[in-house]
Amino acid sequence: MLRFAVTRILMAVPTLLIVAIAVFALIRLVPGDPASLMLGDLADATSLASLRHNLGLDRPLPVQFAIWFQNALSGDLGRSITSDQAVLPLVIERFWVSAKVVMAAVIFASLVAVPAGMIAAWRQNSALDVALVAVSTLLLSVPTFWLGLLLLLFFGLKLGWLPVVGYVSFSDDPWRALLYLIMPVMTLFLHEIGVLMRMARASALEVLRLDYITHARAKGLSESVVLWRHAFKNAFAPTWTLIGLMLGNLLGGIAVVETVFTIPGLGRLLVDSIFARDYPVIQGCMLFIAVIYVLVNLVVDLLYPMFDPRVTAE
Amino acid sequence: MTRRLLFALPCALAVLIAVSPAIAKPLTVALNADIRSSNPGVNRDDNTDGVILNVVEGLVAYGEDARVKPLLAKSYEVSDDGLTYTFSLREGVKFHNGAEMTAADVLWSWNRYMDPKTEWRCLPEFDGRNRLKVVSAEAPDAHTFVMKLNEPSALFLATMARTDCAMTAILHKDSVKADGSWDKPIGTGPFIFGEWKRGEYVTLNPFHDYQSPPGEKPDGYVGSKRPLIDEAKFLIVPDAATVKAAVVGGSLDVAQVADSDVAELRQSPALDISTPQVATKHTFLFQTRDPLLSNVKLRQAIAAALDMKQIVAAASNGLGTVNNSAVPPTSAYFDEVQRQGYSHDLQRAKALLAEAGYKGEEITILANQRVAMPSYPAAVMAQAMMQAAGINARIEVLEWATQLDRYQTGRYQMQSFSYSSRLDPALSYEQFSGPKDEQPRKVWENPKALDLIDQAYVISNEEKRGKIFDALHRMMIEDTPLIILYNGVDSVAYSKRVQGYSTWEGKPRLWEVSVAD
Amino acid sequence: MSYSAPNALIGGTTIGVVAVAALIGAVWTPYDPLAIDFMARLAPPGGAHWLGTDEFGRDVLSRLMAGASTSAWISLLTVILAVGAGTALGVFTGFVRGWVDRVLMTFNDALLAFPGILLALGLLAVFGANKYGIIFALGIAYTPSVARVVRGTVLSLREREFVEASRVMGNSEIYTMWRHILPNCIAPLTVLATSLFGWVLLAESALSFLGLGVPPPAPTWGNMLAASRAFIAQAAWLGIFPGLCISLTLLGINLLGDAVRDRLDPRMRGV
Amino acid sequence: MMANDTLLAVEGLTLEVARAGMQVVKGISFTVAPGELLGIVGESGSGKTMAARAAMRLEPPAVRRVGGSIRFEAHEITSMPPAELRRLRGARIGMVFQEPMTSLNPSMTVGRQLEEGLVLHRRDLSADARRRLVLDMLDRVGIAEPVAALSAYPHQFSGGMRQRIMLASVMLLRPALLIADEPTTALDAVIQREVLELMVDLTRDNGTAVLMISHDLSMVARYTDRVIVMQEGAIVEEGPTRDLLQHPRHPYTRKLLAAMPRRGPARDVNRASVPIVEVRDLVVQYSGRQGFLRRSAPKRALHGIRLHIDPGEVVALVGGSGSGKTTLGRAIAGMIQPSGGDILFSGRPIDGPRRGHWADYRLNCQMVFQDPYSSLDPRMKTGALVREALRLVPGMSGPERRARVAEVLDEVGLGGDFAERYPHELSGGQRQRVAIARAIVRRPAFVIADEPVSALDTTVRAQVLDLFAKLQQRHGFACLFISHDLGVVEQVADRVVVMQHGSIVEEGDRDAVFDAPRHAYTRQLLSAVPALEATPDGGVRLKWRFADEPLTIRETDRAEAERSARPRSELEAGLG
Repeated sequence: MLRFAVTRILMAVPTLLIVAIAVFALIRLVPGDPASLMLGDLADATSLASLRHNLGLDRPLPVQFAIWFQNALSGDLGRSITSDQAVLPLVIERFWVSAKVVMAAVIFASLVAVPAGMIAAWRQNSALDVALVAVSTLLLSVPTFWLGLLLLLFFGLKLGWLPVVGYVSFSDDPWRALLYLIMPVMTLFLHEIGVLMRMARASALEVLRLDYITHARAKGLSESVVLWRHAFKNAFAPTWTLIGLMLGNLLGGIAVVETVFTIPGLGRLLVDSIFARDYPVIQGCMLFIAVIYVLVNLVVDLLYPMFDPRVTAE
Repeated sequence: MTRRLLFALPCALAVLIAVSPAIAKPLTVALNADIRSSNPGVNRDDNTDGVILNVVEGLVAYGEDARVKPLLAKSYEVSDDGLTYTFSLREGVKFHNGAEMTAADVLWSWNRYMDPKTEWRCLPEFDGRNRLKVVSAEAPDAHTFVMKLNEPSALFLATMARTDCAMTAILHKDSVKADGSWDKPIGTGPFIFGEWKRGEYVTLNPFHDYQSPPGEKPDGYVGSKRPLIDEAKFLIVPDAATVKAAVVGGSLDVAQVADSDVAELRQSPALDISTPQVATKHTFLFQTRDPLLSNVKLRQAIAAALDMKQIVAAASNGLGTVNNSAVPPTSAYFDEVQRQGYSHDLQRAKALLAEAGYKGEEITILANQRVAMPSYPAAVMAQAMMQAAGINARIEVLEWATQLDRYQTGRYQMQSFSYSSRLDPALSYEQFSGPKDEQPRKVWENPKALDLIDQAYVISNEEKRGKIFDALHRMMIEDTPLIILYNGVDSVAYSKRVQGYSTWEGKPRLWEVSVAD
Repeated sequence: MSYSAPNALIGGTTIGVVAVAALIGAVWTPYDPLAIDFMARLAPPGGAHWLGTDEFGRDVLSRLMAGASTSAWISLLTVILAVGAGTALGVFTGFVRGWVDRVLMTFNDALLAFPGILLALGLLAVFGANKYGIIFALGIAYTPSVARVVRGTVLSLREREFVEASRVMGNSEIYTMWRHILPNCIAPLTVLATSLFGWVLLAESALSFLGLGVPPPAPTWGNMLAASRAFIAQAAWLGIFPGLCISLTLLGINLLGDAVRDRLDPRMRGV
Repeated sequence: MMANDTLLAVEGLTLEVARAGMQVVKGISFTVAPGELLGIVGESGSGKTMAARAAMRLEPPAVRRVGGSIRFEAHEITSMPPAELRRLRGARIGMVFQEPMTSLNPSMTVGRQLEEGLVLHRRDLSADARRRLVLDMLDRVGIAEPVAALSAYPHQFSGGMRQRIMLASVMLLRPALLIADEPTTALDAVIQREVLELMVDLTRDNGTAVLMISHDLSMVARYTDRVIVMQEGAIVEEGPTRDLLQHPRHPYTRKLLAAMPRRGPARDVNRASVPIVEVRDLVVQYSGRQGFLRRSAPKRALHGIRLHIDPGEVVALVGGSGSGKTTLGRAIAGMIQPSGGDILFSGRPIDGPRRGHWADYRLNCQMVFQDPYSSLDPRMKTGALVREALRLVPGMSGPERRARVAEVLDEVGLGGDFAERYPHELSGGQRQRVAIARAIVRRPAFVIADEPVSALDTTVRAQVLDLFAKLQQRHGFACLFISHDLGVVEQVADRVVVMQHGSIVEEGDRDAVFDAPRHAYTRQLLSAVPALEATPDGGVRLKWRFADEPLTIRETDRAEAERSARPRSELEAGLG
């Protein structure tokens, strides 16, 4: 298993290299540069040139990349152009913020959606099934940012139950941190329920057709035992892969939700950096997201045999 | 199980809210983006300046009438040749660490700024790269500071006082670590730099030993500056809609809000709104080297086609007033001549178009959708009016960085653009005037105008300068290299529990502010 | 199976209505969707403007209709681009295998390793935020997923006996690919294209929301929704109608997608 | 009232597919006595599986019981409350399923699955006692290391082993009735015999009655006391096994019996001087799976095969799964690049694709695949499928091609509008006819048929085999006929080649191999299939050859061989 993990990580190296080069090239193709953005309308040629020189932007691109890459290899992703913070700690700090929201949302969504999907499949075509499928399809169809705005409007403004703005980290005040996280988590949660429930239902339908389910019934096991002991684990395996993919995608993709609820997460950092042309941060974020994606998928694959022992992680 | 869970969730929420503890609230001010650093005038933007100028102070600062007044200096004298400036420092002024401010600190600060390694943003203004050069700075005694220039300048003090230069703030040398790297600002301002949680907030604490400059009430960055609150917290909230919701909901005490929200927020019983004018200029730029727009008649036609009143009303949500002049209305130089602007005249516009030989060629207006800027709505209005006059106008909305790039390189026909605040008219004209060959971003390159601006840089006499600016204004209206629409409005909403709050030039001033409970 | 009929019906009707609205919107709208009426700013729904007006006094219904055609056009072209490029790439890599396949797939995986929205965000900045920039950016962003699916299908089809049969006949690989493998990719591609359409619609509005969508003044549902945020408390209709349009269209697409999948899934067909 | 000697009594049972309203079981009645071995025989669609499952109320949700009663011991199954029914299931009635790959839960250890029934139905047992029972039973069904097996997962066992575990799990509870639904259909003939004999032994020991459901009349005949024949949802004939076989009354029964493959007279094959196809020292090895850092050792699937096929001759290649017979067939067909040895066509070596002689060989060597559902492109019509084979035949005009296609389709019994149908509109037998038509439309000199009839029902299989023989006779192509079913081989082959573990273990004329096999493995294979002797009533008498041949294949080796022999591409596809 260790060998598998190492092999997988080594195999991801070319992928990450491509990500690094592509991001580097891409972001520099974009018009506008950080120096002129920092100076705004005041930029005269001299101050622009000196700022560009200070930021190392006047060197040829391959040289810039080589320097960045060399530093990146030793774990130094450089410093932010706009805030002068070291990129790696910045990215990691923002990552934890996003991770909290995403993990909470995905875990809650899994806890609700997977059983619901199983039950829907178990009672396929019943009114309950139709209702659950309808709800999940509906949830799937609402854009997250719109949902977020509606929640904000309702819980934050109309009812005044939840704080609408800001973010408190757990280390500062766990209680308030929780309050601030409820709405963003709920937004993602509602959306992911839709995705997961459909997946869980589909895979449960597959599994419930198989002989060993009938075999389990033929042993005299009750429906709940058949469902949870025999069907659940097997039906969960494909859903598990989806959860992994979802985590990977969400970690970089919740910029929109982070924007609505002003959470200082990784997605927001990336979007802001793109607007500010903060090259080191953009590169750092993208590389980090790619690494996380690779790692999440690795962990998913390593844990997969828990749900389906036929697949071995080797 | 599912049902129970679904039911439990709202209940849990309700409980959470009911027992949420009440916390003594600091004065909470919204920032739309994090500050860049705490290093004054080095790594900065408007937000950074706004926060940091509560913490540090310079020798001189702007008053509300755009005149430069002494702050840490008690007074200053200029030699007759206009080359030597002698500052007498106020006595008994303390740094946040308790040390008393002396001329040695001023000299240390100045030398630090002049060191290229510091990367002070205003260094080019004083090292000769932009003509003016400070040839020497000395501290003959503990309370006197002398600076010598290479040539007379009407703008030396005005530049020192610029907010983006962080007022050339005087810092204690412990602001810098032993290795020369920046630590944190130890200044003389009414507030002490507190905790900075990147991406989340910055807190400021009152400096109880603060020595306020004289005055009954705040006057720009001078006047009475007592810290009255226990704590101020700048909360970083990038999203405008969220800011609005939060200020209505009471989570924010002070927030800059979109002009479009002012009417609505005025309805809120818990809020006060102020909409002071600032010296930013919202404009339409023309590329005078564009084959089409190089024709002055066409530019004049466009100006005549625009109903500026309506544009300004729409773009500023009825808060702004038309001002076609580069001189801000608050300035002492703003006179009758400056009030003369363009007039909306569709017939004239059509006649001018015919004269210009315009045949329906497309004219593209670049705009961006930054929240704080009226770029986009102004462009939308202008497009509609130009079309009404028979001009084939099209809007291209760009991301700000891209538009800025086009501005820098001069690659555009027309853009809806905003200039940052310049209080002195000479500086204001300089923003958009200059030779395009060297500086493609410049808009106006009429040699006669450039010559006049040069004169305004050197001549200190107010009356003479006034004449120069009047002449410049007439030339600009005739040339129409750009259309200055109006000066920005800084709409601020603040909770009624906040007393004495006012922004100036878009910067939050926390002194003389108190909070009722 | 049992959902198929109502799914197809509801989904089809919804999409049909949207399609008709888009078609009409392309040629005629009650008002000019770009016409500014400063007097009728932020008029609530009802009266002369059925769905109210926006902050420039533009008619929301007209903008929704015009936006429908823009949004639909963007989604359609993006899907065509992504499916075309993805199929070409997937078939090619599934076909050549070996190191070319490995290199291309590594590249593909690299693209897959960032979320589509982020990739689009970067590409959009390069192509420029206009209609065609968005089509290119989103098209490229979604190509890797299509390529993966197609390659997977090609690889599994290659093992099917009818493909072997074609080889036994002496048919060339290219002929086999064209005649036997490609037509059998159509079913999974149809299902994918349906959901892709929904994703693109969502992505376009999310990009607008982040400030990088189709630039105004041309209306799309996404940028209408994005613009509405400033007025959410004051003029809720500005956000509710485009939001509803997006949600309903997605709902229709999802339902239709389910129906299509039920029809095309060979396991379902046998039942 | 129920007679004491009746365990299960089904009366007037009618089942229908709920949505379509189609009756799949039409009012059938039968009884099972305690300890009796009753077989139900029928082809697919006869309703036999539904009927058996209904006895435990385990019919799929889409199927509804619309009439009839099912009595088991003193209980009316149809109206029992679910909780009571569950007490009966497993404890009194057990069930063994067809597909060993899906009938055990893949994510649960064998131990837990075996124990589960005991925990539920034998509350009196301590954990230790349960474990002992389970271990004893595993030992009894022939699992080599019962203790290790407890913590193993089903996928670690071969199909035959899984079926033994399945039997163990059911028989642990000593049910009064065992319903065995095609328990060995998915297994090789030899293993089939092993498992069935184990099942009979176990049930006999416990006095358990068995309801055995199968499409394979000969298998049912070997083990049961009484047989029921079902056709299209109805029972057409019922009686003691021997009587029914020897004196069938119903025409359908006769048809079934007639469809059983039997040996015809040996043909004379012209032994030409040059064989049409010759294989010399053929070696196929799969490169090991390529790891990132190292490559595992290559697996050898064929160890130097020598084989020749004369023009017009039918050579059968037989062996169990993993014997390498399919690999050999694919190698000869040019689908696998051999790692060593030569393949000669008409005496000249074919040296892989794109060589001169290759094209000629490609035109003359065609193949019929096993699975008629996957061997036809679902998106092409029958006519186009057959016509495609003519695409590369030089010098044929369009009309000629059309005429040839029509002619061949006619030959295989698919004239008329069949050319315009898609594969999914055809039955399995019809599809296989299309596959045959496609193979012979070029008039090839050599056809490789890889298990061409093993996916077909008995009667259909007989028809297809007849057709194949007829076509072979008419067109005179040589044929390599790959099969695991010796019955079929006995009917079609001129010569038989037996393979095991990638080598040929025996080779000879059909009669010689069938009547006097030299190799033990051949004898084991033969012991699993009956020799038929026709009776005057249109029935048959079965004779079992080498029935006392010991079964000595170690399953674990087998499973290993199976896995290693699987081609790499398949592994890849499975992973992707």
